[in-house]
Amino acid sequence: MSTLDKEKSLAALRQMMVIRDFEETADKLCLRGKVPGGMHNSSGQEAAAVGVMSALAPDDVIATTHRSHHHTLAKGFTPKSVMAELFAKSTGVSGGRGGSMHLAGVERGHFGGNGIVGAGVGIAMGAALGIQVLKDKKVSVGFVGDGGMNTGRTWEAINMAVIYKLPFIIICDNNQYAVETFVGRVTGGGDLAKRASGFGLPSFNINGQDVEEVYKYTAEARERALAGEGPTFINAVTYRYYGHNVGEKGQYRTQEEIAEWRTSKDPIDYFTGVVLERKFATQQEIDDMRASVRTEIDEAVAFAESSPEPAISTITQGVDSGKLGIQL
Amino acid sequence: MSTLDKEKSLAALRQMMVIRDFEETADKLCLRGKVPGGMHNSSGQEAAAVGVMSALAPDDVIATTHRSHHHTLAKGFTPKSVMAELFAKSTGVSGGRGGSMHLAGVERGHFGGNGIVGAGVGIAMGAALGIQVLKDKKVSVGFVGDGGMNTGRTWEAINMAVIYKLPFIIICDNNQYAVETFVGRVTGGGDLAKRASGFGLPSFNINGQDVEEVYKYTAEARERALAGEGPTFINAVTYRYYGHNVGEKGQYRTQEEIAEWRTSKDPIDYFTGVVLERKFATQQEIDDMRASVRTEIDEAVAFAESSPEPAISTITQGVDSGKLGIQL
Amino acid sequence: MSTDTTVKANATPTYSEAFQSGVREEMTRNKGIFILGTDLQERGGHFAQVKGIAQEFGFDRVKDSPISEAAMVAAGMGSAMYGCHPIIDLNFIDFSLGAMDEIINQAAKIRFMFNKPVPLVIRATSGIALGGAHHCNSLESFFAHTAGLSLAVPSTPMDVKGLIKTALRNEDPVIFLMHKKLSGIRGEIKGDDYFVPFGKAATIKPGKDAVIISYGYSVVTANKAAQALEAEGISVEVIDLRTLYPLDTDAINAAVQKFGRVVVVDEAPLFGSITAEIAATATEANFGSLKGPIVRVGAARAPLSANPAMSEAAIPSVDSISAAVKKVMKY
Amino acid sequence: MSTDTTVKANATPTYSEAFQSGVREEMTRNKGIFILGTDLQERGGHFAQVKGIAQEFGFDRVKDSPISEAAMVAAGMGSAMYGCHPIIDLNFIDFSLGAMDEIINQAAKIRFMFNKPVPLVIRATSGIALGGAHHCNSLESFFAHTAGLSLAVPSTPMDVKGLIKTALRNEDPVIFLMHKKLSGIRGEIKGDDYFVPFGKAATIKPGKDAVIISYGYSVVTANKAAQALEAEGISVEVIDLRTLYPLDTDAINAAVQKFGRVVVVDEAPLFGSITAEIAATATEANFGSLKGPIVRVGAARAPLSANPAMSEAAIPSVDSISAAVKKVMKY
Ligand SMILES: Cc1ncc(C[n+]2csc(CCOP(=O)(O)OP(=O)(O)O)c2C)c(N)n1
Ligand SMILES: Cc1ncc(C[n+]2csc(CCOP(=O)(O)OP(=O)(O)O)c2C)c(N)n1
Ligand SMILES: [Mg+2]
Ligand SMILES: [Mg+2]
Repeated sequence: MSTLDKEKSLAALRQMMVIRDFEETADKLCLRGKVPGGMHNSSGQEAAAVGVMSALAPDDVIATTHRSHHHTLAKGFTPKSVMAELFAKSTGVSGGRGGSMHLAGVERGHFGGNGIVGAGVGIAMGAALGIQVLKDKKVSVGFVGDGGMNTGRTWEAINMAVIYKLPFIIICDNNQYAVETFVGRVTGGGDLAKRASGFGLPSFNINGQDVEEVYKYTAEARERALAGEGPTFINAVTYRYYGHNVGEKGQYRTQEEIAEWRTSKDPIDYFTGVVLERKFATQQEIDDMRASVRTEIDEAVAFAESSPEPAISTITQGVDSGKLGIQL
Repeated sequence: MSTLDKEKSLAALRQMMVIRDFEETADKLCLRGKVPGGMHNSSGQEAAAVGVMSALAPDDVIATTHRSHHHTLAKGFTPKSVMAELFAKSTGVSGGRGGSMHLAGVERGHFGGNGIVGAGVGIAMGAALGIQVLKDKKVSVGFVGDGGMNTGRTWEAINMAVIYKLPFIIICDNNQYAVETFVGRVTGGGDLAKRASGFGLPSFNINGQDVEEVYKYTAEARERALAGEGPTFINAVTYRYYGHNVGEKGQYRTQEEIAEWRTSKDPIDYFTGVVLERKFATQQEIDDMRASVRTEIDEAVAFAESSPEPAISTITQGVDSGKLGIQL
Repeated sequence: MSTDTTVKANATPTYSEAFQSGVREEMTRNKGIFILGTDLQERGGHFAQVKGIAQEFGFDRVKDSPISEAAMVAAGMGSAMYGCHPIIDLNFIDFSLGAMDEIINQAAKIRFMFNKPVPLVIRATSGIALGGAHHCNSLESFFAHTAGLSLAVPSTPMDVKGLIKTALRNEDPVIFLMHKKLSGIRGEIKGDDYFVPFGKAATIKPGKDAVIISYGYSVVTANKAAQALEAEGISVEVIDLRTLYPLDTDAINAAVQKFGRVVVVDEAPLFGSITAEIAATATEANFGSLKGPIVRVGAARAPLSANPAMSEAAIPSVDSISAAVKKVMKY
Repeated sequence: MSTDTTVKANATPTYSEAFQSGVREEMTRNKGIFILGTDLQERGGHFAQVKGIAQEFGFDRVKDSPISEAAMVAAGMGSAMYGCHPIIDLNFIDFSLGAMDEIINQAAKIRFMFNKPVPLVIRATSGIALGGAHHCNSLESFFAHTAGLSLAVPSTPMDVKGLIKTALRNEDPVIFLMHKKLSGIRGEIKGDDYFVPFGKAATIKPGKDAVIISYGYSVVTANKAAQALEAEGISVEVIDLRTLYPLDTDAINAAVQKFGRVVVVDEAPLFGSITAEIAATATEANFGSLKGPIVRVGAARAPLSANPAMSEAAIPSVDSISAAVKKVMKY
């Protein structure tokens, strides 16, 4: 399971294109005020998301962060339903209540983005415990950013997963910055896999720009998890091309740094090269793929635009099961 | 600074005796209802407390846990003032408001015991930051139990101390059990120094029954801290002879295990041997020392017994500086 | 299935044993229920509240946890979303302060945001007794204020059992608070099919002249005050709310309308206590029925002291409650 | 010392700049003041609230933190006990949920237990705006309920500056909440010697017929309602509490006695909001002066939605506040 076959490769490439196009489109719409509350663009980080999902079964569980469009799309949610949620429309994955940071589809194994740094890891760990208690054959994956590796709850969750040997994989979607803070400035020890391994689980620093490398480490982690061998930590080093939040620039990194990642380490460019080299597709097919993606995203925008707002009358609905609790 | 000289050795030995006698006396008084709310007996753990304090200057800062009589006595608070606090009397170190878990003397560098596992580490880290901000030449020491190594806040504090290079020492007072839970059952990875070193600070597993070993590692850590080299983690492996709380027995460990530690690894017996061997004292002098300790503890009990209760009228005093805040 | 520690229906078990009894019945019925907390398997929890359950249902269903409150609640939340119905045992409610994000920001909001119920019970021992400032936080108002949470505060073995069974059939997160000073009290409990619904207060003692509305251990103190006042010729009704959310506003409104003389008591610091919500809303709804203002009795605005006399003096007593009743009787 | 970003007294800076101005003055005076939080040095905080201060006072006194809220507050507490006067900037108040033990159980109780003041300011942006459920928690009632904490909730640039200066002279922990929707509003501020005392409400608009008591952004909405009602011939006074603890009970009592028609407004979920404390205590103290019950206006019992229209509909509006005033006018 170290490389992706033709079918999976093409699917992965297309998925990365979907994410990129989605994000760049949404970013512009956000600047035009279409995404209430702003959004966190994941452009540049496609391989880590798609590599992980390529190794998962459809009903494996994930829980993630405030930056989660890429995870959600890679998990198989349609651009329409995700874009609609960004627009806070009733047809969105969370009915327009969640917004960009709270994409979810619990019945389909997406336990949600999160407004709180690190919280998704705990929820995913809990799902892994549920899998274990109910004796299912699935794994649960928790995403966290490099910034989230300094919040205590992340380590509590990792420790708990280790001692219970939970079917759990923790992926650090390490884009090297938390808002404007470079990971090296706030991360004692510097080496996240070394940190994690001190908690007693297999831990790896990997190239998050190579979708196959991410796939391979995730697939192996999944095997271990299903075999009852417990959790794995994967630190996938990647890069975000845009600001933390849409519209933000800041002086915390150089234009050269961004350009270097964009031009020499872009995950889509890189994997397009792999696909061409392996002759899984011709250049023409790649171009067609990109065009079909374009259409799909255009349709997603149209869908989101034309979708109805949630009904105002629902603001107090679905909070709990009602004043007297369940009927006994 | 690898051994203690004669004067320091005798002081350390006597201090350990004070702690042991204090704890065994207080334990019995607690069973007789004299210590409201119960107490956590530290018998067996004397060397870790006294070793650390032997390496500190009087105005270095400590903050500690629910099990802190030993730290407080070793820090130089009199048995009288500590016993009185256990009795919740007005003459106690915290005026009878704190009780056994909340021994403190902030002006003298004791930033308090704590009812919350792990919280003392954060407070001590904060004190270290204060030392750094005000450019003083001191260190701050945070104590935590083995159980407290699984609470996230502990790792947040350690990470923060590393990145700011704070003059901070964290001592795991590792008595191997958290209430009835053996450290090995709940500690992913098992090796606490390895865990800590992943956060980028010098980290050591040491013999917490040898007061000199504890002294040596602490003294070296203190040197590093004063030289601006940042924090150190020391996992001092020790053992508690009594139950978690006074009166508690439980089936979680064997009588043999307790007997083995008591007979072959007792810190006072061990160091008495060292003192005799180095001819720092004769057997007679040791016996006299023990007798004088006995008297001191008897006096502490008498003092606590005869001390007045805090005035009931003070229950709402000292909560804050008053309704309108400071006078401007 | 039954063991030595199993409590029979109609026996007079303790409050802690009543909890066990309800949990056992529900665990038998629902394989998705498991319990997670510190020192549960052998010790059975700090207050013996789950004693023997691990031995009966297996160590897979009673899990000993590291001291990691945030992870404990997250484990409960994630597994509840997955399909279990966990009981997270936080030991003392004070320790919930280390898991507040998980409780307030996450568990309580998931159903609203994701249209997915989170059937999670968070059990803890609460209330004021010895133990000092860090072990005596009254956090009821925090939880009651949070949309998405229910909050059960039983004061009798019967209600503990009836409410935990309801909690374990409830789809949403329930904070289940068991008062320290009640752990050992004994009383009858009922069988497998007895449930106490959420949002239904109980009349502990009927009365004719005034009403005291309370919950938790304060019900015991209020009842003592009511008994004492009886001797002085004042007949006071005592109502035990049993859950603070949902709150039995029907019972509260009826009592306010009937008596017009109302005292509300709990042992949380008075300023901002849930008694303020009860008094404010009941006043707004029933102003015309009131013979005078609702009087609240609560704790001093201060941390609790380790000194027993100081601690006692800070919270409502038979005397302070009686004085409040006499005050409303003067209207 | 002054830089481009320094705001001059009597200019009309923004709410965020007013904060900066007060902090600068106090930092100049007291070397023990430092600021710790995420992304402060270059970015100046999420709302530019400390923009330029690191450049002016040095990176030692404005520290960028890892995302470790518990450690941040602990750092503040320990250094305050040691002798500093830190400002811990938690960014959004929602993130305080990850540091609740440090705030509620530790910082608030140390003075009582150890007879040692903890001069600590915890600043955060609060209130309801866009951002969804995790970024719109109204936690005022949590903090106000906690003995040992003060809670400042300024609604104007003048008060932000005057209150942060007072907070930085206060010996005890202060929670300092700056409302999201106010960040950019402009207004006059005063100079170095102007302090707003804690526990002193301000009259935002005088009136003759009824009074609205409020704080934070709700003061703006309440004021709009009052202006609108003026056109309908109802003259409403608007009081801004400015601090929720200490609470200006003198001002509240005076207003209740004067008008007898009282509306209390905030945007926290109504059930258990601090408005309940205000209404309950004011009613108990001034029952005879009331022409009818105090009416509270607050938010729905629900998490906030990402959808702007849903979110707006959940909180008090000019209409709902006006309706409440009309209700009390009917007494
Ligand atoms: C507990 C908490 N603290 C602070 C924030 C504010 N915040 C939102 S995203 C973010 C940076 C997160 O960085 P990282 O984990 O690396 O994720 P990235 O944004 O790079 O994907 C911060 C500080 C938050 N949402 N939650
Ligand atoms: C946050 C928190 N969780 C749980 C507890 C209850 N508790 C008190 S002491 C203790 C065990 C602590 O074990 P350890 O840290 O090893 O210290 P020791 O008692 O062995 O000295 C527990 C679980 C607490 N006080 N605080
Ligand atoms: Mg990042
Ligand atoms: Mg221990």
